[in-house]
Amino acid sequence: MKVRVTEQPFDPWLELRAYQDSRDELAGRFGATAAFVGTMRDFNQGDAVQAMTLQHYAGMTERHLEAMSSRAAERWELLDSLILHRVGRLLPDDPIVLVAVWSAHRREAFEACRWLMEELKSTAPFWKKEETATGSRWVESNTPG
Amino acid sequence: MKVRVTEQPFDPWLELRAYQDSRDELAGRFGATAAFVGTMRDFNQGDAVQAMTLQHYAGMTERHLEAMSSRAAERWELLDSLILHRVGRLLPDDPIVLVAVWSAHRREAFEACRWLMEELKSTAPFWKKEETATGSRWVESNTPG
Amino acid sequence: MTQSLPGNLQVNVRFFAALGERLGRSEVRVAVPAGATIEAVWSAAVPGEPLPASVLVARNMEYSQPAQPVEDGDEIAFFPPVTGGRG
Amino acid sequence: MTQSLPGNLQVNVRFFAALGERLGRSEVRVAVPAGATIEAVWSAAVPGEPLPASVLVARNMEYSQPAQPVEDGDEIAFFPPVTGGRG
Repeated sequence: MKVRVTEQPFDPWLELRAYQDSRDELAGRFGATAAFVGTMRDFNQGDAVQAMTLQHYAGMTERHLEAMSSRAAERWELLDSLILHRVGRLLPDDPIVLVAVWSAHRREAFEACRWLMEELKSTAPFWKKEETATGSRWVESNTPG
Repeated sequence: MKVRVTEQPFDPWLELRAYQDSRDELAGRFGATAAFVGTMRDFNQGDAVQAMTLQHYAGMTERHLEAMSSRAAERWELLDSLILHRVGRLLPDDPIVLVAVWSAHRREAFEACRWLMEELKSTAPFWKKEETATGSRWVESNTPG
Repeated sequence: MTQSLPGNLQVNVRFFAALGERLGRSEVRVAVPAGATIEAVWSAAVPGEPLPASVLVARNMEYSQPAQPVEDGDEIAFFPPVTGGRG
Repeated sequence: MTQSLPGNLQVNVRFFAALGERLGRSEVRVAVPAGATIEAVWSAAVPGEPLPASVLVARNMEYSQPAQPVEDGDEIAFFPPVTGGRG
Protein backbone atom coordinates (compact mmCIF):
# COMPACT_ATOMS: atom_id res chain seq x y z
CA MET A 1 0.00 0.00 0.00
CA LYS A 2 1.58 3.24 -1.09
CA VAL A 3 0.54 6.87 -1.43
CA ARG A 4 2.66 9.61 -2.98
CA VAL A 5 2.01 13.27 -3.75
CA THR A 6 4.57 14.82 -6.04
CA GLU A 7 5.41 18.10 -7.76
CA GLN A 8 7.37 16.21 -10.40
CA PRO A 9 5.73 14.96 -13.61
CA PHE A 10 5.34 11.18 -13.50
CA ASP A 11 4.74 8.40 -16.00
CA PRO A 12 1.83 6.46 -14.49
CA TRP A 13 2.40 3.20 -16.39
CA LEU A 14 6.10 3.06 -15.60
CA GLU A 15 5.39 3.91 -11.96
CA LEU A 16 2.74 1.20 -11.75
CA ARG A 17 5.05 -1.33 -13.35
CA ALA A 18 7.99 -0.45 -11.09
CA TYR A 19 5.84 -0.60 -7.97
CA GLN A 20 4.38 -3.97 -8.93
CA ASP A 21 7.84 -5.38 -9.66
CA SER A 22 9.12 -4.15 -6.29
CA ARG A 23 6.41 -6.02 -4.38
CA ASP A 24 7.64 -9.58 -4.05
CA GLU A 25 4.57 -10.54 -2.03
CA LEU A 26 2.38 -10.01 -5.11
CA ALA A 27 4.17 -12.65 -7.20
CA GLY A 28 1.87 -15.49 -8.21
CA ARG A 29 -0.95 -14.22 -6.01
CA PHE A 30 -2.68 -11.47 -7.95
CA GLY A 31 -5.00 -12.32 -10.80
CA ALA A 32 -6.47 -8.86 -11.27
CA THR A 33 -5.06 -5.36 -11.54
CA ALA A 34 -7.40 -2.43 -12.12
CA ALA A 35 -5.89 0.98 -12.79
CA PHE A 36 -7.18 4.46 -13.49
CA VAL A 37 -5.20 7.42 -14.78
CA GLY A 38 -6.55 10.96 -14.89
CA THR A 39 -4.81 13.20 -17.40
CA MET A 40 -4.95 16.97 -17.94
CA ARG A 41 -6.99 17.89 -20.98
CA ASP A 42 -6.53 21.03 -23.04
CA PHE A 43 -10.16 22.04 -22.62
CA ASN A 44 -12.72 22.20 -19.80
CA GLN A 45 -16.24 23.58 -19.62
CA GLY A 46 -15.93 24.73 -23.23
CA ASP A 47 -12.68 26.69 -22.83
CA ALA A 48 -9.15 25.99 -23.95
CA VAL A 49 -6.95 25.46 -20.90
CA GLN A 50 -3.25 26.28 -21.25
CA ALA A 51 -2.03 25.21 -17.84
CA MET A 52 -3.27 24.34 -14.40
CA THR A 53 -2.05 24.67 -10.84
CA LEU A 54 -2.99 22.04 -8.31
CA GLN A 55 -2.89 23.21 -4.72
CA HIS A 56 -3.20 20.74 -1.87
CA TYR A 57 -3.11 20.56 1.91
CA ALA A 58 0.29 18.98 2.44
CA GLY A 59 0.12 16.54 5.32
CA MET A 60 -3.65 16.14 5.32
CA THR A 61 -3.55 14.94 1.71
CA GLU A 62 -1.23 12.02 2.42
CA ARG A 63 -3.02 11.15 5.64
CA HIS A 64 -6.36 11.22 3.86
CA LEU A 65 -5.23 9.10 0.91
CA GLU A 66 -3.73 6.54 3.31
CA ALA A 67 -6.95 6.38 5.30
CA MET A 68 -8.89 5.84 2.04
CA SER A 69 -6.53 3.03 1.04
CA SER A 70 -6.98 1.36 4.44
CA ARG A 71 -10.76 1.61 4.18
CA ALA A 72 -10.67 0.03 0.72
CA ALA A 73 -8.53 -2.81 2.05
CA GLU A 74 -11.07 -3.43 4.82
CA ARG A 75 -14.02 -3.36 2.47
CA TRP A 76 -12.58 -5.54 -0.33
CA GLU A 77 -10.07 -8.38 -0.35
CA LEU A 78 -7.12 -6.51 -1.82
CA LEU A 79 -3.49 -7.52 -2.08
CA ASP A 80 -2.13 -4.02 -2.61
CA SER A 81 -2.91 -0.50 -3.81
CA LEU A 82 -1.02 2.49 -5.17
CA ILE A 83 -2.11 6.12 -5.37
CA LEU A 84 0.01 8.84 -7.00
CA HIS A 85 -1.19 12.43 -7.32
CA ARG A 86 0.51 15.39 -8.93
CA VAL A 87 0.50 18.89 -7.45
CA GLY A 88 1.96 22.21 -8.64
CA ARG A 89 1.83 23.55 -12.18
CA LEU A 90 0.68 21.12 -14.91
CA LEU A 91 0.46 21.30 -18.70
CA PRO A 92 -2.04 19.54 -21.00
CA ASP A 93 -1.37 15.78 -21.32
CA ASP A 94 0.33 15.67 -17.91
CA PRO A 95 -0.91 12.76 -15.82
CA ILE A 96 -2.64 14.04 -12.68
CA VAL A 97 -3.58 10.93 -10.77
CA LEU A 98 -2.97 7.19 -10.79
CA VAL A 99 -5.00 4.73 -8.74
CA ALA A 100 -4.09 1.04 -9.03
CA VAL A 101 -5.41 -1.95 -7.11
CA TRP A 102 -4.25 -5.58 -7.01
CA SER A 103 -6.45 -8.48 -5.94
CA ALA A 104 -7.04 -12.16 -6.62
CA HIS A 105 -10.27 -11.54 -8.55
CA ARG A 106 -11.47 -8.85 -10.89
CA ARG A 107 -14.63 -7.77 -9.09
CA GLU A 108 -12.70 -6.55 -6.05
CA ALA A 109 -10.11 -4.79 -8.21
CA PHE A 110 -12.67 -2.96 -10.35
CA GLU A 111 -14.87 -1.93 -7.45
CA ALA A 112 -12.07 -0.79 -5.16
CA CYS A 113 -10.32 1.16 -7.94
CA ARG A 114 -13.48 3.03 -8.82
CA TRP A 115 -14.38 3.66 -5.19
CA LEU A 116 -10.91 5.06 -4.49
CA MET A 117 -11.17 7.45 -7.45
CA GLU A 118 -14.63 8.69 -6.42
CA GLU A 119 -13.48 9.14 -2.81
CA LEU A 120 -10.34 10.94 -3.95
CA LYS A 121 -12.25 13.34 -6.18
CA SER A 122 -14.91 14.13 -3.60
CA THR A 123 -12.85 14.22 -0.39
CA ALA A 124 -9.06 14.53 -0.88
CA PRO A 125 -7.87 18.12 -0.28
CA PHE A 126 -6.78 19.17 -3.78
CA TRP A 127 -7.87 22.28 -5.64
CA LYS A 128 -7.44 23.10 -9.32
CA LYS A 129 -6.82 26.53 -10.80
CA GLU A 130 -6.99 26.70 -14.59
CA GLU A 131 -5.21 29.17 -16.84
CA THR A 132 -7.29 30.13 -19.88
CA ALA A 133 -6.89 32.87 -22.51
CA THR A 134 -8.97 35.20 -20.33
CA GLY A 135 -7.10 34.63 -17.09
CA SER A 136 -7.03 32.08 -14.31
CA ARG A 137 -9.98 30.58 -12.44
CA TRP A 138 -10.52 28.14 -9.62
CA VAL A 139 -12.46 25.07 -10.66
CA GLU A 140 -15.60 25.20 -8.54
CA SER A 141 -16.74 21.62 -8.72
CA ASN A 142 -15.87 18.27 -10.25
CA THR A 143 -17.82 16.44 -12.91
CA PRO A 144 -20.11 13.82 -11.42
CA GLY A 145 -18.81 10.24 -11.44
CA MET B 1 -9.15 0.83 -31.51
CA LYS B 2 -6.90 -2.18 -31.50
CA VAL B 3 -7.18 -5.88 -30.78
CA ARG B 4 -4.28 -8.32 -30.67
CA VAL B 5 -3.99 -12.01 -29.80
CA THR B 6 -0.44 -13.18 -29.27
CA GLU B 7 1.55 -16.28 -28.38
CA GLN B 8 4.39 -14.09 -27.13
CA PRO B 9 4.58 -12.92 -23.51
CA PHE B 10 3.77 -9.23 -23.27
CA ASP B 11 4.29 -6.46 -20.75
CA PRO B 12 0.83 -4.90 -20.41
CA TRP B 13 1.94 -1.54 -19.01
CA LEU B 14 4.61 -1.00 -21.64
CA GLU B 15 2.16 -2.05 -24.37
CA LEU B 16 -0.47 0.32 -23.04
CA ARG B 17 2.02 3.17 -22.86
CA ALA B 18 3.39 2.55 -26.36
CA TYR B 19 -0.09 2.36 -27.86
CA GLN B 20 -1.18 5.58 -26.15
CA ASP B 21 1.93 7.40 -27.33
CA SER B 22 1.34 6.19 -30.90
CA ARG B 23 -2.14 7.69 -31.03
CA ASP B 24 -1.70 11.37 -31.84
CA GLU B 25 -5.46 11.88 -31.87
CA LEU B 26 -5.57 11.22 -28.12
CA ALA B 27 -3.27 14.11 -27.23
CA GLY B 28 -4.97 16.71 -25.04
CA ARG B 29 -8.38 15.06 -25.44
CA PHE B 30 -8.48 12.21 -22.97
CA GLY B 31 -9.00 12.88 -19.29
CA ALA B 32 -9.59 9.29 -18.22
CA THR B 33 -7.87 5.97 -18.85
CA ALA B 34 -9.19 2.80 -17.22
CA ALA B 35 -7.18 -0.39 -17.56
CA PHE B 36 -7.50 -3.96 -16.39
CA VAL B 37 -4.83 -6.64 -16.45
CA GLY B 38 -5.51 -10.30 -15.77
CA THR B 39 -2.46 -12.26 -14.62
CA MET B 40 -1.86 -15.97 -14.24
CA ARG B 41 -1.86 -17.02 -10.60
CA ASP B 42 -0.02 -20.01 -9.21
CA PHE B 43 -3.19 -21.44 -7.67
CA ASN B 44 -6.80 -21.98 -8.73
CA GLN B 45 -9.70 -23.76 -7.03
CA GLY B 46 -7.40 -24.74 -4.18
CA ASP B 47 -4.66 -26.33 -6.29
CA ALA B 48 -1.18 -25.21 -7.19
CA VAL B 49 -1.01 -24.55 -10.93
CA GLN B 50 2.38 -24.94 -12.61
CA ALA B 51 1.47 -23.85 -16.12
CA MET B 52 -1.50 -23.24 -18.34
CA THR B 53 -2.33 -23.55 -22.01
CA LEU B 54 -4.77 -21.12 -23.56
CA GLN B 55 -6.46 -22.39 -26.69
CA HIS B 56 -8.51 -20.07 -28.86
CA TYR B 57 -10.48 -20.03 -32.09
CA ALA B 58 -8.09 -18.09 -34.32
CA GLY B 59 -10.04 -15.78 -36.57
CA MET B 60 -13.24 -15.81 -34.57
CA THR B 61 -11.38 -14.48 -31.52
CA GLU B 62 -10.12 -11.35 -33.27
CA ARG B 63 -13.45 -10.79 -35.01
CA HIS B 64 -15.30 -11.17 -31.73
CA LEU B 65 -13.01 -8.83 -29.77
CA GLU B 66 -13.32 -6.21 -32.51
CA ALA B 67 -17.10 -6.46 -32.47
CA MET B 68 -17.06 -6.04 -28.69
CA SER B 69 -14.85 -2.95 -29.00
CA SER B 70 -17.22 -1.46 -31.57
CA ARG B 71 -20.23 -2.11 -29.38
CA ALA B 72 -18.49 -0.43 -26.42
CA ALA B 73 -17.72 2.60 -28.61
CA GLU B 74 -21.40 2.84 -29.58
CA ARG B 75 -22.60 2.52 -26.02
CA TRP B 76 -20.16 4.93 -24.35
CA GLU B 77 -18.35 8.04 -25.57
CA LEU B 78 -14.91 6.57 -25.94
CA LEU B 79 -11.83 7.99 -27.61
CA ASP B 80 -10.02 4.67 -28.00
CA SER B 81 -9.63 1.14 -26.70
CA LEU B 82 -6.99 -1.58 -26.64
CA ILE B 83 -7.38 -5.32 -26.01
CA LEU B 84 -4.44 -7.72 -25.84
CA HIS B 85 -4.86 -11.41 -25.06
CA ARG B 86 -2.26 -14.10 -24.68
CA VAL B 87 -2.65 -17.65 -26.05
CA GLY B 88 -0.43 -20.75 -25.93
CA ARG B 89 1.51 -21.94 -22.91
CA LEU B 90 1.75 -19.58 -19.91
CA LEU B 91 3.58 -19.65 -16.61
CA PRO B 92 2.53 -18.11 -13.27
CA ASP B 93 2.82 -14.30 -13.22
CA ASP B 94 2.41 -14.11 -17.01
CA PRO B 95 -0.07 -11.42 -18.04
CA ILE B 96 -3.05 -13.00 -19.81
CA VAL B 97 -5.21 -10.07 -20.82
CA LEU B 98 -5.09 -6.29 -21.01
CA VAL B 99 -8.18 -4.15 -21.58
CA ALA B 100 -7.68 -0.37 -21.71
CA VAL B 101 -10.14 2.40 -22.53
CA TRP B 102 -9.63 6.13 -23.11
CA SER B 103 -12.36 8.74 -22.75
CA ALA B 104 -12.92 12.35 -21.75
CA HIS B 105 -14.54 11.43 -18.42
CA ARG B 106 -13.98 8.70 -15.88
CA ARG B 107 -17.48 7.23 -15.77
CA GLU B 108 -17.33 6.12 -19.40
CA ALA B 109 -13.81 4.73 -19.01
CA PHE B 110 -14.62 2.70 -15.89
CA GLU B 111 -17.90 1.33 -17.22
CA ALA B 112 -16.63 0.43 -20.69
CA CYS B 113 -13.47 -1.22 -19.32
CA ARG B 114 -15.43 -3.40 -16.95
CA TRP B 115 -18.07 -4.26 -19.57
CA LEU B 116 -15.37 -5.27 -22.06
CA MET B 117 -13.75 -7.59 -19.49
CA GLU B 118 -17.06 -9.22 -18.57
CA GLU B 119 -17.95 -9.68 -22.25
CA LEU B 120 -14.53 -11.07 -23.00
CA LYS B 121 -14.68 -13.59 -20.18
CA SER B 122 -18.18 -14.76 -20.97
CA THR B 123 -18.14 -14.74 -24.78
CA ALA B 124 -14.66 -14.61 -26.39
CA PRO B 125 -13.59 -18.07 -27.63
CA PHE B 126 -10.70 -18.85 -25.29
CA TRP B 127 -10.26 -22.02 -23.23
CA LYS B 128 -7.84 -22.65 -20.37
CA LYS B 129 -6.14 -25.91 -19.56
CA GLU B 130 -4.24 -26.00 -16.29
CA GLU B 131 -1.27 -28.17 -15.39
CA THR B 132 -1.27 -29.25 -11.76
CA ALA B 133 0.77 -31.82 -9.84
CA THR B 134 -1.87 -34.46 -10.64
CA GLY B 135 -2.08 -33.78 -14.38
CA SER B 136 -3.81 -31.34 -16.67
CA ARG B 137 -7.45 -30.26 -16.62
CA TRP B 138 -9.68 -27.99 -18.65
CA VAL B 139 -11.11 -25.11 -16.65
CA GLU B 140 -14.86 -25.68 -16.79
CA SER B 141 -16.13 -22.22 -15.94
CA ASN B 142 -14.97 -18.75 -15.01
CA THR B 143 -15.42 -17.06 -11.65
CA PRO B 144 -18.42 -14.74 -11.62
CA GLY B 145 -17.71 -11.02 -12.18
CA MET C 1 -12.99 -36.96 -48.45
CA THR C 2 -16.78 -36.77 -48.26
CA GLN C 3 -18.74 -37.60 -51.40
CA SER C 4 -20.15 -34.49 -53.08
CA LEU C 5 -23.70 -35.37 -54.15
CA PRO C 6 -25.97 -32.99 -56.11
CA GLY C 7 -27.90 -30.80 -53.70
CA ASN C 8 -25.52 -31.57 -50.88
CA LEU C 9 -23.74 -28.88 -48.88
CA GLN C 10 -20.07 -29.20 -47.96
CA VAL C 11 -19.43 -27.91 -44.47
CA ASN C 12 -16.21 -27.59 -42.50
CA VAL C 13 -16.74 -28.61 -38.87
CA ARG C 14 -14.45 -27.65 -35.98
CA PHE C 15 -14.32 -28.77 -32.36
CA PHE C 16 -12.43 -26.93 -29.63
CA ALA C 17 -10.93 -27.51 -26.20
CA ALA C 18 -12.35 -30.32 -24.00
CA LEU C 19 -14.94 -31.17 -26.64
CA GLY C 20 -12.35 -31.68 -29.35
CA GLU C 21 -10.27 -33.80 -26.99
CA ARG C 22 -13.21 -35.97 -26.04
CA LEU C 23 -14.19 -36.53 -29.67
CA GLY C 24 -10.58 -37.13 -30.64
CA ARG C 25 -10.52 -34.64 -33.50
CA SER C 26 -10.53 -30.90 -34.06
CA GLU C 27 -11.66 -30.62 -37.68
CA VAL C 28 -13.78 -32.68 -40.09
CA ARG C 29 -15.62 -32.06 -43.36
CA VAL C 30 -19.21 -33.31 -43.73
CA ALA C 31 -21.86 -33.23 -46.44
CA VAL C 32 -25.45 -32.43 -45.44
CA PRO C 33 -28.62 -32.01 -47.52
CA ALA C 34 -29.70 -28.53 -48.60
CA GLY C 35 -31.64 -26.82 -45.81
CA ALA C 36 -29.82 -28.70 -43.06
CA THR C 37 -29.38 -26.93 -39.72
CA ILE C 38 -26.33 -26.63 -37.50
CA GLU C 39 -27.83 -29.38 -35.33
CA ALA C 40 -27.96 -31.65 -38.41
CA VAL C 41 -24.32 -30.83 -39.09
CA TRP C 42 -23.50 -32.01 -35.54
CA SER C 43 -25.40 -35.27 -36.13
CA ALA C 44 -23.55 -35.86 -39.39
CA ALA C 45 -20.20 -35.21 -37.71
CA VAL C 46 -20.88 -36.98 -34.39
CA PRO C 47 -23.29 -39.82 -35.25
CA GLY C 48 -25.26 -41.33 -32.39
CA GLU C 49 -24.78 -38.48 -29.89
CA PRO C 50 -27.28 -35.64 -29.51
CA LEU C 51 -25.84 -32.11 -29.45
CA PRO C 52 -25.17 -31.41 -25.74
CA ALA C 53 -27.10 -28.42 -24.39
CA SER C 54 -23.94 -26.90 -22.92
CA VAL C 55 -22.12 -26.84 -26.26
CA LEU C 56 -21.88 -23.45 -27.97
CA VAL C 57 -22.10 -23.13 -31.75
CA ALA C 58 -20.64 -20.65 -34.22
CA ARG C 59 -21.28 -20.27 -37.94
CA ASN C 60 -18.55 -18.60 -39.97
CA MET C 61 -16.90 -17.33 -36.78
CA GLU C 62 -20.01 -15.74 -35.28
CA TYR C 63 -22.18 -17.16 -32.52
CA SER C 64 -25.23 -18.96 -33.89
CA GLN C 65 -28.01 -21.34 -32.83
CA PRO C 66 -28.56 -25.08 -33.47
CA ALA C 67 -31.69 -24.34 -35.55
CA GLN C 68 -29.79 -22.06 -37.95
CA PRO C 69 -29.68 -23.48 -41.53
CA VAL C 70 -26.21 -23.77 -43.06
CA GLU C 71 -24.92 -22.93 -46.52
CA ASP C 72 -22.38 -24.56 -48.77
CA GLY C 73 -18.84 -23.78 -47.66
CA ASP C 74 -19.80 -22.74 -44.13
CA GLU C 75 -17.44 -23.24 -41.21
CA ILE C 76 -19.41 -24.58 -38.25
CA ALA C 77 -17.74 -24.70 -34.83
CA PHE C 78 -18.76 -26.48 -31.64
CA PHE C 79 -17.14 -25.68 -28.32
CA PRO C 80 -17.57 -25.75 -24.53
CA PRO C 81 -18.23 -22.64 -22.40
CA VAL C 82 -15.38 -20.17 -22.81
CA THR C 83 -12.87 -19.45 -20.03
CA GLY C 84 -10.65 -16.61 -21.23
CA GLY C 85 -9.40 -13.58 -19.40
CA ARG C 86 -8.30 -13.88 -15.78
CA GLY C 87 -9.32 -12.51 -12.44
CA MET D 1 1.55 37.79 17.72
CA THR D 2 -1.71 37.12 19.50
CA GLN D 3 -1.83 37.81 23.22
CA SER D 4 -1.74 34.61 25.26
CA LEU D 5 -4.26 35.07 28.08
CA PRO D 6 -4.85 32.55 30.88
CA GLY D 7 -7.48 29.98 29.80
CA ASN D 8 -7.08 30.93 26.17
CA LEU D 9 -6.33 28.38 23.45
CA GLN D 10 -3.80 29.10 20.75
CA VAL D 11 -4.96 27.76 17.39
CA ASN D 12 -3.26 27.76 14.01
CA VAL D 13 -5.75 28.58 11.25
CA ARG D 14 -5.24 27.81 7.56
CA PHE D 15 -7.20 28.82 4.46
CA PHE D 16 -6.85 27.13 1.09
CA ALA D 17 -7.50 27.78 -2.60
CA ALA D 18 -10.17 30.33 -3.60
CA LEU D 19 -11.04 30.95 0.05
CA GLY D 20 -7.47 31.85 0.95
CA GLU D 21 -7.23 34.13 -2.07
CA ARG D 22 -10.45 35.91 -1.25
CA LEU D 23 -9.41 36.47 2.39
CA GLY D 24 -5.92 37.52 1.29
CA ARG D 25 -4.09 35.12 3.61
CA SER D 26 -3.36 31.45 3.97
CA GLU D 27 -2.37 31.14 7.63
CA VAL D 28 -3.08 33.01 10.84
CA ARG D 29 -2.85 32.30 14.58
CA VAL D 30 -5.77 33.15 16.82
CA ALA D 31 -6.55 32.84 20.51
CA VAL D 32 -9.98 31.61 21.58
CA PRO D 33 -11.50 30.91 25.01
CA ALA D 34 -11.45 27.36 26.39
CA GLY D 35 -14.37 25.36 25.00
CA ALA D 36 -14.50 27.35 21.76
CA THR D 37 -15.71 25.52 18.63
CA ILE D 38 -14.30 25.50 15.12
CA GLU D 39 -17.01 27.99 14.19
CA ALA D 40 -15.76 30.30 16.94
CA VAL D 41 -12.24 29.95 15.56
CA TRP D 42 -13.55 31.11 12.18
CA SER D 43 -15.24 34.13 13.78
CA ALA D 44 -12.03 35.04 15.55
CA ALA D 45 -10.03 34.72 12.33
CA VAL D 46 -12.57 36.32 9.97
CA PRO D 47 -14.46 38.87 12.08
CA GLY D 48 -17.81 40.05 10.75
CA GLU D 49 -18.41 37.20 8.29
CA PRO D 50 -20.37 34.07 9.19
CA LEU D 51 -18.79 30.71 8.25
CA PRO D 52 -20.12 30.00 4.73
CA ALA D 53 -22.12 26.76 4.53
CA SER D 54 -20.06 25.56 1.54
CA VAL D 55 -16.76 25.81 3.40
CA LEU D 56 -15.26 22.53 4.60
CA VAL D 57 -13.41 22.30 7.90
CA ALA D 58 -10.59 20.09 9.13
CA ARG D 59 -9.11 19.76 12.59
CA ASN D 60 -5.54 18.48 12.82
CA MET D 61 -5.71 17.30 9.19
CA GLU D 62 -8.94 15.33 9.52
CA TYR D 63 -12.38 16.40 8.41
CA SER D 64 -14.41 17.86 11.23
CA GLN D 65 -17.58 19.91 11.90
CA PRO D 66 -18.12 23.57 12.85
CA ALA D 67 -19.56 22.53 16.25
CA GLN D 68 -16.44 20.56 17.21
CA PRO D 69 -14.59 22.10 20.21
CA VAL D 70 -10.91 22.83 19.67
CA GLU D 71 -7.89 22.27 21.89
CA ASP D 72 -4.76 24.25 22.49
CA GLY D 73 -2.28 23.84 19.63
CA ASP D 74 -4.86 22.59 17.12
CA GLU D 75 -4.48 23.26 13.43
CA ILE D 76 -7.85 24.26 12.01
CA ALA D 77 -8.28 24.46 8.22
CA PHE D 78 -11.04 26.03 6.15
CA PHE D 79 -11.34 25.29 2.44
CA PRO D 80 -13.73 25.22 -0.53
CA PRO D 81 -15.08 21.97 -2.09
CA VAL D 82 -12.19 19.85 -3.35
CA THR D 83 -11.48 19.34 -7.05
CA GLY D 84 -8.65 16.82 -7.35
CA GLY D 85 -8.27 13.88 -9.67
CA ARG D 86 -9.30 14.22 -13.27
CA GLY D 87 -11.80 12.63 -15.67
